[in-house]
Amino acid sequence: MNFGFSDEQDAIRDTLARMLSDHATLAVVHDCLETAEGFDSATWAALAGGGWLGLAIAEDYGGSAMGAVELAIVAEEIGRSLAAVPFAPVLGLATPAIQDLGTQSQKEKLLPGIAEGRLIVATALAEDGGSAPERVSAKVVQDRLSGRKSPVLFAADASFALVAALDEGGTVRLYLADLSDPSVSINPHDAIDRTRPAAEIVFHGAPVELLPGSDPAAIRTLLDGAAVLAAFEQIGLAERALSLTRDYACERQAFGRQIGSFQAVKHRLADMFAKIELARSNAFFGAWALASGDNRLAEAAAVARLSALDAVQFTTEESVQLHGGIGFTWAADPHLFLRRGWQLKAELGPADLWRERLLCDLANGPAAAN
Amino acid sequence: MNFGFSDEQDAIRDTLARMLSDHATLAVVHDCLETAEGFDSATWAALAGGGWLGLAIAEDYGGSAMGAVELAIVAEEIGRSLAAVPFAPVLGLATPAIQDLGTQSQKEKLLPGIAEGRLIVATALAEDGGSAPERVSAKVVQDRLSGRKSPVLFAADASFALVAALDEGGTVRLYLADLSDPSVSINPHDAIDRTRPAAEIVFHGAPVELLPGSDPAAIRTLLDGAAVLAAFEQIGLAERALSLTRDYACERQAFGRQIGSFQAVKHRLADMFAKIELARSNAFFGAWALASGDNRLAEAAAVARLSALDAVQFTTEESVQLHGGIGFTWAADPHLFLRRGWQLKAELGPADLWRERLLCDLANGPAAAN
Amino acid sequence: MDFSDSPEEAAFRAKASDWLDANATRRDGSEKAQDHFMARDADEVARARDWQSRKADAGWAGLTWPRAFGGRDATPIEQVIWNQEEGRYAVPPNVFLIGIGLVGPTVMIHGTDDQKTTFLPRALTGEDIWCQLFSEPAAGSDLAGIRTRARREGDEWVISGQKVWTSGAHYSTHGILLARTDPQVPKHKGMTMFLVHMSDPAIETRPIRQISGSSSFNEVFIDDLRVPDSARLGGESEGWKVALTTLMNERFSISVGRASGGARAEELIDLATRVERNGRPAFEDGEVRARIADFIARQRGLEFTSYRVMTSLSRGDAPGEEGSIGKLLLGKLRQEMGAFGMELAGTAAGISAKSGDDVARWRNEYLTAPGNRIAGGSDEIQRTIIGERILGLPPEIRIDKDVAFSEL
Amino acid sequence: MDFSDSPEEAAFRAKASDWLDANATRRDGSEKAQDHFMARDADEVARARDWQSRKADAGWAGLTWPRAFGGRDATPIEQVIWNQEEGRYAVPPNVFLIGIGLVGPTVMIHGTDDQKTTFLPRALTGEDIWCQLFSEPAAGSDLAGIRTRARREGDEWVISGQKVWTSGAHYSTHGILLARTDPQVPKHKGMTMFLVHMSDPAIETRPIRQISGSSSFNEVFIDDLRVPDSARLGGESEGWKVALTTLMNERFSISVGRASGGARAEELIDLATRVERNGRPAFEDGEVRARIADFIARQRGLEFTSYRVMTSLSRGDAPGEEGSIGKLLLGKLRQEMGAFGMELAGTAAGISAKSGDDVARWRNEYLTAPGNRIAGGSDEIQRTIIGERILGLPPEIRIDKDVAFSEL
Repeated sequence: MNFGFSDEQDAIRDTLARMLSDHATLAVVHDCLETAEGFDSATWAALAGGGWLGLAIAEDYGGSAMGAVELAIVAEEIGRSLAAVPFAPVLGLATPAIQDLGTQSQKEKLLPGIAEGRLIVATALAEDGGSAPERVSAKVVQDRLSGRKSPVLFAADASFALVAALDEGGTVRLYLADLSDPSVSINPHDAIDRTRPAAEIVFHGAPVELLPGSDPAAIRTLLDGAAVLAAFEQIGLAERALSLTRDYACERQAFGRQIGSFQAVKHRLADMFAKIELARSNAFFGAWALASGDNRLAEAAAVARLSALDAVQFTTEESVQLHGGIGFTWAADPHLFLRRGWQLKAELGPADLWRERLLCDLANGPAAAN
Repeated sequence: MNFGFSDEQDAIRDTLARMLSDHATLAVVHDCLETAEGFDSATWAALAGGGWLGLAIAEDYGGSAMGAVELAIVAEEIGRSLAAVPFAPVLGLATPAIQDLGTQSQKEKLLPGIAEGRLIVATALAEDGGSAPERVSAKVVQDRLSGRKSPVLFAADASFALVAALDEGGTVRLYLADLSDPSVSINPHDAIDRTRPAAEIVFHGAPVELLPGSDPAAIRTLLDGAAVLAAFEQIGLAERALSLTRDYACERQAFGRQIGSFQAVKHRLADMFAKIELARSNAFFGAWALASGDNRLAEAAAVARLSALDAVQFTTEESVQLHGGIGFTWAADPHLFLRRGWQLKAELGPADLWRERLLCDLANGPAAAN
Repeated sequence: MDFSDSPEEAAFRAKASDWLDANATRRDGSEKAQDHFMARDADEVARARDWQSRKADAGWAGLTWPRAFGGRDATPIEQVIWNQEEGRYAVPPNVFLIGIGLVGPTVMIHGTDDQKTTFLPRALTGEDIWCQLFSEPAAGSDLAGIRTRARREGDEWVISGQKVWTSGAHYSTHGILLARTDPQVPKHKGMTMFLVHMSDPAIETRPIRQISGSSSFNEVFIDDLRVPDSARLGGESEGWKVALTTLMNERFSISVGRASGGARAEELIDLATRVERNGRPAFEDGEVRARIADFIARQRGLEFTSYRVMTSLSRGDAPGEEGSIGKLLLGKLRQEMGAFGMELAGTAAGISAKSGDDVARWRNEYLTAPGNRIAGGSDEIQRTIIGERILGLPPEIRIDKDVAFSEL
Repeated sequence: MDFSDSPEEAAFRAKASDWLDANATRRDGSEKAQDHFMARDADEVARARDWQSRKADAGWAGLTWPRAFGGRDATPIEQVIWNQEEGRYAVPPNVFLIGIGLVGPTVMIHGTDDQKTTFLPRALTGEDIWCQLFSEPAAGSDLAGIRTRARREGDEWVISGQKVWTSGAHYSTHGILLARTDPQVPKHKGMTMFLVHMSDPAIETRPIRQISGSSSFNEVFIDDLRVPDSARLGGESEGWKVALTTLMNERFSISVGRASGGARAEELIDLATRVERNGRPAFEDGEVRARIADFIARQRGLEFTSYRVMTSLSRGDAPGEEGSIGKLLLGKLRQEMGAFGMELAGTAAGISAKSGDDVARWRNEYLTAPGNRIAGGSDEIQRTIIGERILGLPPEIRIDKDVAFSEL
């Protein structure tokens, strides 16, 4: 048994962390929050240049074919950096969907572009705010997609979208849609985290291609894998928020002392830490289940997500609180983490969806879930 | 508007509190916990002698006909004293049931005995652990009751029981049963709070008398009133647990200081206080609604109960915790409060029942609820 | 124990309501939600002044002030009744709360005759608008840690420093300012209070943008502001005592003040009946029901707690620490309700399709609630107040009490 | 990142399992739930000794001890594997945990050659049973506040005082005892450690009844106990240093130890399918589902956290403060699960119809959980450890550090 990272994996983390701290500073995130665009294309390009976007893509398609654990490390560092980049939709969902469920020609068409950073594939699974793929009403008839998908993140920056829609038999499948088609229109939304611009995409009979492997069970597994990666991203985010708050508690003085010497502050920080570490333990199990193809992936993904959601919400809210008056000003950093935390919740759905996933999995036994 | 007690009401409280502190010490409660009997008959007799048991009984039947606010004060002091006496079943439920819903002859037969303390009327509403009167299967056919009621508190000490059962038309009504009838058998249970001995009563065709006013709406109102009084009893209990813990925090030393000077302890005590005061505010509204016959009684009772349950559970659990090692020893006092808190929850049911009561009342409007 | 108006209270309510009916328009529900104490623009300030002067003419301004100072000697409950009644009308925001509620009573106790004659009438009529220049970047929870310096130069004081979290500073005419006049003594002992003109060019005001996007507070920069010694309120080095009077009156004003908006928990029932959870109406879900019921119970408790506080005020008790209970519980409740509402309104929590939709509404609640947990004394400070002043627990060990401020 | 056994680990597991198969009986589920570290009676102590001596003969005792002292030099993971495998068999409780896990390693570091020769082999074979005489009524969280005095008289020490929370004191043969030998120096500096015989008539042991009704702990009264100077473990006045070694090994033992029972969150699923809530199967209620799912997520997190701790131990890191996370979260989780289970099992919460029913089962969970939140360092102490030692926050202000103990 070995429930930790190897030296090679630690080295990967250090390299990426250095690169991100050069590019994706919190000042850049503040800037992205103010601009209409939101997206931090410079960091995305730097990630591509460093080979990070092709990490999990097979060598044949321009990637380096590393494993799920390495991808989890990248997710955690992206989360920690708060970089305004579409990591979760592109690397967490679109890439594995295309690679594991797509045809040879779909892979050839899209994977190299993803690895090189010149092609963003957005994920349009949710409708009307609900991201459970069981509740989809968009429909494909004769390879033409009609329906509304919302919210879609980074829609304006994407060339393609991975769309969940009903096939003619009424089964949810995944399709690839070219967003430059004139039958596609994009309506921007007002998101709590404007560094991940959200929109509604309306498809009026848009031409799409089916991912042939995307049966419902495969879609669930895809979402479980994405939830594990998202948990790492959430943990990175929560840990940075904690570290920021810890530093503030050591620096800020009141009543002649550092406020971190008061138990009200110290013990709250300890609670943040404990929640984050609990989430990390569950995420580790998720990464192992994802990497090893274990049949406890559904369970592992659900518990990883539930504890990550809890850790992020507690840590980011209390980070604002422990920063005192500064904490609820726009110019300060804590609200960036609060906003991103909600955004990461939005992407794969809130706790109640994952509680049901967990209980159904435990009730049916792990085998039935995959 | 006047949301406080009058000087006369304060004087009533002081008199009762003095009497209780003479009789019902925590040492007596410890003793009751160890004996098979449980019941503190000496304090009950003293309450009768002081006229406290007839407080809400009409003067014609040997009482002093005071109002709901005075009864609430008594409930709070009983709760604070932790006296092992059947206040809630006898004064909170049986007395108002008989007085408001019974016949003249029922009142004559029972109320004077209750006021004098020589007659205990137990309440047998729940079955199989569920105390929602909607879920009753005991049945009365031709004035004969059959069924199992559980838990019934102080069953062994009671002469009569107030029983919820279905009439021949399938409607839940209240009946009076003589427990000395040979068709009645009593099986003791093992309760978390053995100072309120609990049992199952089995009726095998026992002769009963209907309380003619006990239609379902009247039963609900009866339970709402009982919940308001119980909230005061719970608040008294919680406040005593807080006060005990506060004293310990001032006395106990660690690291060269009183532990109450540490924020971890101080702030937890403040949280207890805030929860208790919130519950008290809701209970005040309940007492007013009960006393004035206001149509917001159902809402008031539900919010009073919900916040009292929360205050009691938090206060008693954290009282054990803040007493450190001492706190989880049998010989120490905190667990007496923890146990009694659960018992008070058992008597009228846990939060989920009262949440439903609140939401149904708000959905149907207050008028429909009475 | 009576929840209804006494006969005297009912009479007062009728009188207030009559005058309001004759002088203002009833709200019809179409008004935009807004902070009751903040003006959005100069026009609103002007309308607020106009409304205030009409109230003053008719004897409805400074209700609880003594008659000697132009008030009505009203009870706290009467002030509450007025607030309730006025709340039914579409009136401009009450930008005079600090002047009438905080500064006025402080001047009455600590002011010179000149100060009383100069400032009290003009506060009442709305001619002057006051702000409170207390908090500083390095002195929030620990107010006595202020660093703004006032040096004596002949008959003048020269004041420099920075204040922060100042509501309404940008449209205020006057400010009540706490400054350090003697750094060589322990921190609580070397402060003095001043009454200053905000129009002085030595004062610069900058709005602070909050995480909700709006700006209710300001930073105020003071650079060699010169004021005469007659601007001093109370004795030299007695600023802390004067500040405590202001703060006690702040607690009083909050206790009887109109609740500043915020969502009602029942609104969540409405939302839950309109949205789905796991394929069914959300209001059928046990967890949704449990959380909403608990929110309602807590919100009712806060409402009734404010009645208890008013009752004790009307019995003549000082505005005490009981107010800390409501203060402590309100912010967290709003924050939890906001988060729950946002999540309930859509899996895509926090993403609003159009302004004013459910998500936007609860998101705003969620992003303004953190302010409730900090402003006016953080949750943590409230717990210490409850622990020490109500429960009588031993104080924190203080290492800064007997040391000269300059040595800290 | 690998959750499975490495080839070496798998080989070790097979070897352990083979030996256990040949020497013990598999559990069949009919065994009563019991504390794995406490004997209920003398007969069980005898059976535990017998089992321990057979393990020692076969080389399965003191697994992580160095071979030089009769151990197997096993890795922490191997210890865990052994514990997992042994847990499948109906074996007597491990009353030797303190001797082998805590006292042995402390003697190895601080003991004289004589002490090593005398005590280590007998701890391994189960001949001696040890208890830990550290905590006192006035020294719980603040262990350095102990008052038990040891005075030197010639070549002897005379020890008097009271210890408390001593597991297994009544059947232990020996105790490791921390006493104050110099009250004239600051509290951490005047202590010395001793190894004592529990059979001495100067020692009296009384069981403490807990709120769950059972008695796992004792009070120990020591009245002029005389021991030779050779009973001293480590230097005079170096007791705190020696105690820290013991406490570090305690953390290690807990980290790799068999989890001491406690309910699985999944059991609540089973319960919820059998009982009703609001007229429907409770497991259909959204709140019930939400709470159970969250319990499961937290319990899994604790389980996997223990694997992380083991991984870091097996990499040779000292048993660190990470153990505080599990310690901090476990008690509260058990308490909440107990309360929830009790409530779910019946509205008449806490009232059990017959012993062993659902209510009785969860009530026992609820009433034992408070012990988890206190024993071995309270929740509050764990938060301070995490805050100061892991997060590096500034320490509490200590007023007792540089003052002679006698002056406190």
